[in-house]
Amino acid sequence: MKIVKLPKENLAKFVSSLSSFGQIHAPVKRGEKSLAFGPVSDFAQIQLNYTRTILPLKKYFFKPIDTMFNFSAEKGYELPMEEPEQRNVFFGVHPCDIHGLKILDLVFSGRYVDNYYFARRNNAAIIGLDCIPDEFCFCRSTGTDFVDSGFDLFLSDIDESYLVRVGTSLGDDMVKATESLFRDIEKQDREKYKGKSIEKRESFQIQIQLQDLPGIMDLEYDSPIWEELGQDCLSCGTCSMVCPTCYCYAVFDELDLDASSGRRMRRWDSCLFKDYALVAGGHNFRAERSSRVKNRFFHKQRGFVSQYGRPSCVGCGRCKAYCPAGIDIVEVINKLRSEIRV
Amino acid sequence: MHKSIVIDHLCRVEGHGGITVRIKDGKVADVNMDIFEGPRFFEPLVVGRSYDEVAPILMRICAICSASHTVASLMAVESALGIEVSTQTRLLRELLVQGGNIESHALHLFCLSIPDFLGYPSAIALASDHLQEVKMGLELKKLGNTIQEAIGGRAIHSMNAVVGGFGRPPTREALLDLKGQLTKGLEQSLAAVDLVSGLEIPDFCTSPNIYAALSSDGSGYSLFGDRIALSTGDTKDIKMYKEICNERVVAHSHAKQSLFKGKPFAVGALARIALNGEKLSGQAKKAKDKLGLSSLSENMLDNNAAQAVEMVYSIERSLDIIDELLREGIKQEEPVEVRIRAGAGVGAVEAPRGTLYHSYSFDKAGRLTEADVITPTAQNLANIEKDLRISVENLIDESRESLGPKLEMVVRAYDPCISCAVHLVEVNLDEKRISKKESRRIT
Amino acid sequence: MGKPKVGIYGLTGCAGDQLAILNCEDELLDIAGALDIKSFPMAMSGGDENCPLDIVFVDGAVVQPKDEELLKRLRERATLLVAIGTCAVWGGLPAMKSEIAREELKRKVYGRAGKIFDTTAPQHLSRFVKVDLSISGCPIEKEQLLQSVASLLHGDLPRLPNYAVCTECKMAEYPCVLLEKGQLCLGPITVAGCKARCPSYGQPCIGCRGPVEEANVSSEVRVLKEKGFTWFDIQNRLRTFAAPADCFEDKIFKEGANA
Amino acid sequence: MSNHRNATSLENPYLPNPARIIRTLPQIPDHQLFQIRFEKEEIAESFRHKPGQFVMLSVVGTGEAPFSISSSPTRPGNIELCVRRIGHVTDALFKLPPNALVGIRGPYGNGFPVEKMEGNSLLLIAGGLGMAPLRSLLWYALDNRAKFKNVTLMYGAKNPDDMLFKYELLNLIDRADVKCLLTIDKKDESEIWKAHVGVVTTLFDHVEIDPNDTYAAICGPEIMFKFVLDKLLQRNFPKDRILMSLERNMQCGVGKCGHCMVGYKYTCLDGPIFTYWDAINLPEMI
Ligand SMILES: Cc1cc2nc3c(=O)[nH]c(=O)nc-3n(C[C@H](O)[C@H](O)[C@H](O)COP(=O)(O)OP(=O)(O)OC[C@H]3O[C@@H](n4cnc5c(N)ncnc54)[C@H](O)[C@@H]3O)c2cc1C
Ligand code: SF4
Ligand code: SF4
Ligand code: SF4
Repeated sequence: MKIVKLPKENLAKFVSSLSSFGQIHAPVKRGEKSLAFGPVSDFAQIQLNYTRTILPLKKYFFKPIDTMFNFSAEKGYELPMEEPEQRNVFFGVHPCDIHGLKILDLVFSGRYVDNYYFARRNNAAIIGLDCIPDEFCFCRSTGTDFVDSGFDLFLSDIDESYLVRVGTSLGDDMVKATESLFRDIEKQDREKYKGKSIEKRESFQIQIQLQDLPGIMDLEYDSPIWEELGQDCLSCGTCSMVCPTCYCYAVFDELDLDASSGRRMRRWDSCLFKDYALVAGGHNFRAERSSRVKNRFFHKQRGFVSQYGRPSCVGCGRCKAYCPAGIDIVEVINKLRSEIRV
Repeated sequence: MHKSIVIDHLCRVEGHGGITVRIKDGKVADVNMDIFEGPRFFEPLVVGRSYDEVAPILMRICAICSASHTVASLMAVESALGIEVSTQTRLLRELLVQGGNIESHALHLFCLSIPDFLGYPSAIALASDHLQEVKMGLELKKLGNTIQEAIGGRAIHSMNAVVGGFGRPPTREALLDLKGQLTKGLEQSLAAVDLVSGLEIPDFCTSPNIYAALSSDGSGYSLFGDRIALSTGDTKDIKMYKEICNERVVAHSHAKQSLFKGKPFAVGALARIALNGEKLSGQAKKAKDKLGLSSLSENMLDNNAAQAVEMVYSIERSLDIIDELLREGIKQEEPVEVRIRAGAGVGAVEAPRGTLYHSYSFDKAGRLTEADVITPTAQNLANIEKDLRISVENLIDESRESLGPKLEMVVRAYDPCISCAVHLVEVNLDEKRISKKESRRIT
Repeated sequence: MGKPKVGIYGLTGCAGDQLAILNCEDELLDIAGALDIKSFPMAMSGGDENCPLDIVFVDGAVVQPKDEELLKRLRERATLLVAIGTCAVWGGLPAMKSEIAREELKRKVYGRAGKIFDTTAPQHLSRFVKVDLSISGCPIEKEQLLQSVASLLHGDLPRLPNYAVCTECKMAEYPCVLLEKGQLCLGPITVAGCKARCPSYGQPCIGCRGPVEEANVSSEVRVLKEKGFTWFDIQNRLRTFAAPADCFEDKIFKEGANA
Repeated sequence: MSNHRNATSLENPYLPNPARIIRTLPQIPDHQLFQIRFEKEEIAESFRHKPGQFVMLSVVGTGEAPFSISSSPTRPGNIELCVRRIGHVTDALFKLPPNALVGIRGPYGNGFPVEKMEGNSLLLIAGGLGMAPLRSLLWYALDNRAKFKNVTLMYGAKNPDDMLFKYELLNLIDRADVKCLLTIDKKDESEIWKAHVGVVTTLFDHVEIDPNDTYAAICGPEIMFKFVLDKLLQRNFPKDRILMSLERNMQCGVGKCGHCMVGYKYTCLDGPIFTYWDAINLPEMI
């Protein structure tokens, strides 16, 4: 992989130059303490030292609410006129979120390809940025604290400069476009990078064992933990909305007042919702809230492993940070494990 | 005056009301404006609530003037707790109230009154012959809602206006957008004035009225003020509002009635124009002159004309407010921090239908101990009965069928919160003139 | 298919939901064109008060015998009864609870003269009659209203959100007012549909749309207590808009008080 | 950038194809057989499915729902869906005028593993609406009769008026190449019912089955599953020779929306036909 160096004083210039590759989106302030990815016009808006945004990047590719196509009584179902997707450059994406996108790429591809997702995804450039974990992060445990693909450029802080890994030819074009801003890396840069890497590894406040979790989940299928969690969970859906790898959606038709034309829509759904596994006639395959909470954990940590060979949790800590009921994925996993030990 | 009356009051009367008229031996015996709306006991129910919960609850007394309730309530809370809000907040609140005024007046004029004068049962029926006029009315109404939504967060029951300020003040872009719409609306409001000037106003309910309205120290016409001015020449500080609104419970109504020195009085657009009309300027002043509202009107049916004038005023004033906000630069400021303390305070606003008072006391934990809300319609009820009586006397020879609608017209002119403004007239005439003592009650 | 015959009525409330219909200024004439509005006392005279109706929209709560009579008569006349607004769906503010008994309230407001008025414990419509569709909100959201009218015209019932305000709040990526500002927010147990209006202005959800199905009230109470709110304040907020709802019944309240 | 640059050129798997309801055949109360034909002739002609597969049917303005294809792939051209009226979409479907425009996409799901089943005997066990998918398999087997050993159908309904495809199936009773066992739960005095009486499981007394060269396909209400499984397991049926069709909430049909997930399988992609072995290994499957 091509690796170059960007002195920090050149960052603003470089980021501004990216606008020729598309609309720049980066983490900006949202409220007093929160952050969100949003369009930026001024480098000063960008929060470089952020930990997490409320929503992951999935909101751009797999929108919270989206029109799929139109319908009318006479013409049936029709795709709207295709507008060329805007080109976007996402600056400052953390490794866990890049992994999250890679997982969504898997889900939305396969035998049936979700064009809505990929039309936008294919017009997105990803510029990653390294980060320091906080008390919610556990991406080291999920193996998602580093990335080697899924970005066009990836910036790692090495004090006075950023070490820049070039992941794609588009990334290379971006570097080329402002070549004078970049420098070659030297020996001490490599050493710094390695040092920083160790520093990051050691700064994790949470460590959990996940490799053998699928088996443990099977063993603990009937654990009383699920019942306890079912009592706490509010079914508010927050965890699914903020999760970079929750991809469930519900489909509904929206009618115009003429009562004959309208749109088929989809919106983010959550397996924590009462209606999620409800079928016509009123049978609910997960009528108990506890079975729904269990499903979320099972799908992430057990089912996804069987399907795709890896858990779908990327350790971003969002569900833990934003759950109003304080349900903590790490604590749940630890509890499941310690029950085994007894 | 009934000394035994308790201090707490029922507030909202909009909804289900009626009129009962009894004529005995060719003479008017009883004229009652009845209110059957189910009581909601807002004031005692809100006792014990924390200071920040009061406005969200009490604004829901009324949907159509919720902006006025919101602002009056917040002002009362702030006055009780000694909170000084910023100039920006004051301007935004006024803008909110002006939005409410535009919406309410447009609704009343185009959906309720004009169809009345032109002999249609509803705006929808009116639209079949006068589509352009109805569309214009709806656009004006929408303009009022757009303002309330942009400033208050929602057209009905604002949630953005809170104690100490606003959750999130509107952006500069939002204000510029409003300005564009208001500029267009001004033209339409002038067209509305033309429309109203063409209406023939009957004079069967003409009689001298006492008018009351808030009076501000400033030079311009305003919907705010610290003093209450009456056409009798009396003035009071708003804190003394009870001296004007002596409320009494009447047997035929779920609403209480107000009397000033034992006499009924009127509040609302016509009262405001009567008392503060000279302060109007710009297009509103021209509109007032055009509609012949220069002298003190004795005909409550002129209230529709007054509303048309005020619609022009509210739009012009909104434009001024926006200009001032833009000039100063709109700040994304947080609401003023609240220091909880015990206290009492009154907030008063000229709502579309007249002066609205909210008066609260709080204990030292910031919990409400007492609330009193006097709505304009409650103040107008006695005057409505007076006008009804005059009308019946003037029209005593008319048949029940032609009398009924005219009496409805009188009630509706007061715009007493829409739902009770319409069709709940029970006309009980003398047995000699009607074989059976029948009554007509719709709803 | 002819135009459906429609009635729009109000019981006891602020009439905000009928007003919300009138507030669809851009669509009002289309709505009026698509429906055969037989009666809408708030906005038109001379309605037909006896004809059978295909759909009746009712706002407001039942707080007096008169309301109950009207409601039952409307139910008899109409094929579909649609409750509009939180008052109609959950009792709303007319059913707001406090420690004070209703008779006492009446005495406080009207003095001894209060004796002459008949009132009953305020309840939502479904306590008296079958409700075919509930559109909650204080007031209802225009979008949901239009969506519902479209579906009804199409011959279906609309599918309204059956999840919490939190979900919509997160979808729109508003900062959580509960976690970030420590406000007493009912978003987790309030039914969505307002696009999280209050949090969008940095304000807590006060539950104006009523509870979501299967609202986990005890967990919400626990969460709020952990955030430092007193039971007094939590209780007040819970029983503002939907006091008669089953999930706020006494048992939960006793639990909440003790928890 | 990601490596899926060309994905947009693929067609949209969510977009229904226009189709028309060319005929509706009422079956029993609230159940109808819909004969549907794609508007585009090339699709109508080229459409092929496996027994047990389903389509997503859209009613314009109401929504979409999954339905098993009831017709056999051996009789292409029209698709037949046997639908029970139970909710939004089905209700709207029943209200449609003749020749109405609907949307169809599919076929989806794995279907019955007919290649594997060939050369074996077939035991089809249906209850209620479960006959809908099994009818496809039944006619597939009868139209390819030489490829199978014994073909047996056991179908139970509450009473004769509740039996789907009643006349079609009654006609099979006299056929020699298929053993068609029909039963009703209880017989009314007034009824002229010549076939069996009793729950489906009682039909096991009338057949000889060699579990090692037979595939059993079960489709019906949950409680029926339980009793039928007991019978099959008593006869030492291998767990991977018992096939069952499962129902789940489906919003997309193509393995994206998540709703039909059981354990680590998608009912829409990996099912709806599962072996009993799959079922006991997937949490919450049955
Ligand atoms: C593989 C498969 C094959 C099937 N084959 C057949 C068949 O051959 N014949 C047959 O009759 N049936 C069949 N079914 C069942 C059929 O799909 C359902 O009966 C059908 O979905 C009913 O749709 P509905 O809209 O009429 O019912 P509804 O009950 O209105 O809705 C059906 C589904 O939509 C969801 N839903 C309901 N309300 C909402 C809401 N407010 N928001 C979002 N979602 C909502 C429910 O969760 C429910 O699962 C099959 C199902 C599957 C999975
Ligand atoms: S499950 Fe929680 S920690 Fe894991 S990826 Fe999703 S939101 Fe992040
Ligand atoms: S965020 Fe927490 S309370 Fe909300 S649904 Fe998820 S686990 Fe339940
Ligand atoms: S956020 Fe809550 S209180 Fe605010 S509008 Fe929505 S439901 Fe009502």
